[in-house]
Amino acid sequence: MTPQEIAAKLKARFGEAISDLKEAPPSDPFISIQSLRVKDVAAFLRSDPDLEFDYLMCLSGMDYNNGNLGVVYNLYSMTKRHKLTLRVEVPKADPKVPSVESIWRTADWHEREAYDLVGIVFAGHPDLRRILCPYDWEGHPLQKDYKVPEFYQGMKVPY
Amino acid sequence: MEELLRSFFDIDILVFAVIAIVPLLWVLPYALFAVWLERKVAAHMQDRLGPMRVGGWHGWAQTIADILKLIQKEDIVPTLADKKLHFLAPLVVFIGSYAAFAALPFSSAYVGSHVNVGVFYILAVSSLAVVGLLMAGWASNNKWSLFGAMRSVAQIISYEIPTALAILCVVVIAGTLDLQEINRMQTGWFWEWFVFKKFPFVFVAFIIFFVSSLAETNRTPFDIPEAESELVAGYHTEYTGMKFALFFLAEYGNMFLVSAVASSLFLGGWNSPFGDFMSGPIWGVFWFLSKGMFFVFVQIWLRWTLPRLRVDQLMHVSWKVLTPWSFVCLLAIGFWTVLGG
Amino acid sequence: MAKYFKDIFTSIWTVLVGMKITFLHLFTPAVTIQYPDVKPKLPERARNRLYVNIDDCIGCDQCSNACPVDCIEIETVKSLPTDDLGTTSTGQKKRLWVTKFDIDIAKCCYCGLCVPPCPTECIKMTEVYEFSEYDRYNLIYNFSALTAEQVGEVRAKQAAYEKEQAAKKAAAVKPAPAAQPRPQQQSPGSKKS
Amino acid sequence: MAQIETIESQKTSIGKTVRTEEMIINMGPQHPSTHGVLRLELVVDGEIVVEVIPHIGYLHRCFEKHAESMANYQQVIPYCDRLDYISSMSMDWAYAMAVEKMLGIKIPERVEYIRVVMAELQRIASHLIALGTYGLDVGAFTPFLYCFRDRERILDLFEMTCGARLLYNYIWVGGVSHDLPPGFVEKARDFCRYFRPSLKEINDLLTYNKIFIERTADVGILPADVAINYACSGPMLRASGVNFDLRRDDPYSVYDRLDWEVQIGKGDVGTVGDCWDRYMVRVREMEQSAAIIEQALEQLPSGDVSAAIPKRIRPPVCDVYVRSESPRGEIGFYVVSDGTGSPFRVKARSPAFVNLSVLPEICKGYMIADLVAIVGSVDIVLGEVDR
Repeated sequence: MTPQEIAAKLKARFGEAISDLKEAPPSDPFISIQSLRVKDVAAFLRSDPDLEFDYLMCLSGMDYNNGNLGVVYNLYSMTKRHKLTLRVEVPKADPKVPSVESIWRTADWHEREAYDLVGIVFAGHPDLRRILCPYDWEGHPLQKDYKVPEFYQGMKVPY
Repeated sequence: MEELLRSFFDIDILVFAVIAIVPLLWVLPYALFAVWLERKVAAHMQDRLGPMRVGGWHGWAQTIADILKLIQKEDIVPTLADKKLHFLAPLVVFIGSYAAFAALPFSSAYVGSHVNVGVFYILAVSSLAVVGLLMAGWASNNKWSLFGAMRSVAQIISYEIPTALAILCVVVIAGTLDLQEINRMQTGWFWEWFVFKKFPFVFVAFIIFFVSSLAETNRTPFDIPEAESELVAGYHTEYTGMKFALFFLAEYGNMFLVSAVASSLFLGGWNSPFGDFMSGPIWGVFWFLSKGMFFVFVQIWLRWTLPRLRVDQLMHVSWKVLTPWSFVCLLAIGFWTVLGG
Repeated sequence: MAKYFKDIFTSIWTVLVGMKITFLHLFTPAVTIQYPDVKPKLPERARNRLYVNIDDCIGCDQCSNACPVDCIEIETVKSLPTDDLGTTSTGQKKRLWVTKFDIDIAKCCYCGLCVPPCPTECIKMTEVYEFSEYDRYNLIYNFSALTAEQVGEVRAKQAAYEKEQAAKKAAAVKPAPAAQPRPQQQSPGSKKS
Repeated sequence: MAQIETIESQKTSIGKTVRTEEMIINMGPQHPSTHGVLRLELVVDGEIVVEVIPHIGYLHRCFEKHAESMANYQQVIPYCDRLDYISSMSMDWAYAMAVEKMLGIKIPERVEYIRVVMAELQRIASHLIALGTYGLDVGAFTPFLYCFRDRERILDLFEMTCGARLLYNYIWVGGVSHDLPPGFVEKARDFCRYFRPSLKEINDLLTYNKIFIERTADVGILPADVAINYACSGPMLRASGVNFDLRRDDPYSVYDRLDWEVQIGKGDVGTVGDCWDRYMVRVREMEQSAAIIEQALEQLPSGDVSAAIPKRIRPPVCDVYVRSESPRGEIGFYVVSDGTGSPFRVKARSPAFVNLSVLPEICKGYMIADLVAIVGSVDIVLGEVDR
């Protein structure tokens, strides 16, 4: 299916919760979703027999530097061989996005990484710990206003 | 040899001390040479050169430098280790390996202790090492070491059985447990050796003995007690310096021990393969050592060829392959001996 | 049961096959070399230690900008119109005193990104790969041809010239802001230790 | 807390006095067979692994943060080299393709072929390391050095092309840094000719060794649906029987003009998706790569290699996700541009990171020795897992 058809199908199902397909080459065409409906949309995309997005290629946390954090989902279907990009934006003050870990297990580590580096809180994730930074690291390094701490456990950080 | 020495000294203790020192004079240089050989053989099998620097010709002094380094090293004992056991373990392991040399017939004229149950003694004493390995693993207070020790105990005890049965095959033919006597029975051309008697049963017993002796010395493919990629270094992970060197020495000593037992039991020991040609007590030492070294080489060769078995597969090989087949051999040889004479 | 015997047979057979291979390799010549005694010939394009031909450097700072790890530090002082710094071998006229050209080779990642931007091809990667040091500060290479005194001299001259120019300007127009003084940091020689 | 509860629930008691309990044992970050600084927390019942909890991040170098702070897009490439330092070429290529897609530039044909040759040589080199270290994991030392011996030849080819042996910085945005040196084509062909018998020797020594088969067959079975659910990729996915290769199914560059076959696990000696299959897929892929190299060298057009390299890279405001097949699987770069000269966000979807996340799923119930074999068969490079 082309992205347009997928978008139409999604629009028919979820209505206002999702935006229209946005196309601006060279960008990949993408659909924005309301953050609270992420899990529903994901479950639909995964289970709908016409869509069958069974392969979550990539899940990236973003800091848009406009007070919003975001998550970008790059989906692929092994059976139907089509792609889709989803975007979610949440305010930095309350960066809560439902976890899709139960839909694509691969999201487990991706979400932990996005939590660790960007600071997005994935609601419903079974084990939301830091994954790349030390467990007691403070702050989320990929946020645009992140300041590197001077000391970590008594050690000077910018060596 | 005992008589010869007695003509020099009149004191028993001195005579026995001299006799006891002789194997040590062989074990130490042999271990250094075997380590060097292991490294060179490994290197050349892998298209490398190996140690080339120390001592000039092909790095022959490398292992001497290594042992000097090990002697100088600090002896580190983990804080929470059981200090006494940690100290005792390498000694027990080394004693177990070294004591067995006493009954090895190096030549028709020399055997450390002429006991008439030589084979039995060697089997019994070399199992002492198990205690040392378990002590080492337990005393280190390291979970990986403990794993190594547990594996090694399980392994050595299970492989004792096929080893003993394979030895029994020879004992049935020879009718004695005296190694010197067994050697004497194989005098003559190489077809007099036991390995070619009652073909193929003794030959199979020989293979079984060799394979299980690999396991007893913790060599690849049965090196799971010290499996480097799994257990880091197994029971000797927490050992440094001279204590580590003792483990090392014991391992290489054991390698020679089992090779020597194999050659004594199956391949004529100190007998020349060519009848009277190059035979006699002095040549006997040569034949004995070179047969032993050949099997040491085969052990090294196997180590750099094969992957390692898993614990359960190791047990499988012992209990389901080697033990039944050694029973078959023993029975067949027994019947043959009784019926065929 | 057939599997049992087949397994024993394949085990013995594959072990023998393996032993044959390793045994034959025992007699093949080694592929390794005795390194410090025998050295491999590096290809022409080998990327190792950086070298700067400071005579050709015009102080354009392009290599420093291209460096992803910021291991090149360049400081320059404008020459006076009366000074003649000569030309590079490519025929470009030099206009800047290169008072500092430090490469911290310990930081260098040998990516080679600094080489193509150089307009006079004076920075290049050489074949030298043995340059370990006991002291990390010895790995900061000073390429500047000027000594500490010369740098001071050049700076003083430049400052005096700027002052003069500023005074001229002030005289010509009105009070103008004083010429911005060059930061008098430590001279490049001081890091040499 | 969740871990402790599982341990409690799995405690078994036999009789009143003798009670066995699980042991928690720490494997890594300094362990010979965790391929770097992976740390695994194992809950073991004797030698049986009850649970595996991977801890990563010991090699975290803030690649993504570094990429954002670079002055231009070109400077990110040396950092990409260091992601998967075993297959730098593939990393560079994936990143370069992402930036090229944003810029919308056309790549000269010769460059595409050179890139294919390099990437496939790199694939062989990388798989050789995977094979060698896998032999090491199961206790065979010698194949490791044979693999390294052959890999050295590839590194020599790379060195004569771009001057570096490990971190190449060869594939640039819009082109490659150097054209092929004279004599490269012959040497590459020689290598392919030399490589096939050499691979057969490694096969005889290790692959078909009965002990090796016993150690790896039916161990760490990864079913196809689990593999897709965990988004495994590369040999890991193909060994589970999923016939999927980005070079064929999401074609990029000139792979569609070359004739080769995707290799999948067939379960020759065990179950589909076991460790031996993962190993064997790599062996067969190396043969295919050699064929690709020979074809690409045959078709290699002449031309300029630096024609399309832009002086200043300033993509429009856009974001792209570009993926390609690295030796470990799908390497994807999600690059966001805000219209300035330096990237706004670079996210690397590293294959080993994703492949490793399936480890707790496939390790349960095997022995510690099997765990080593399974970790080895995933073929992780911690530089890429931790970024």
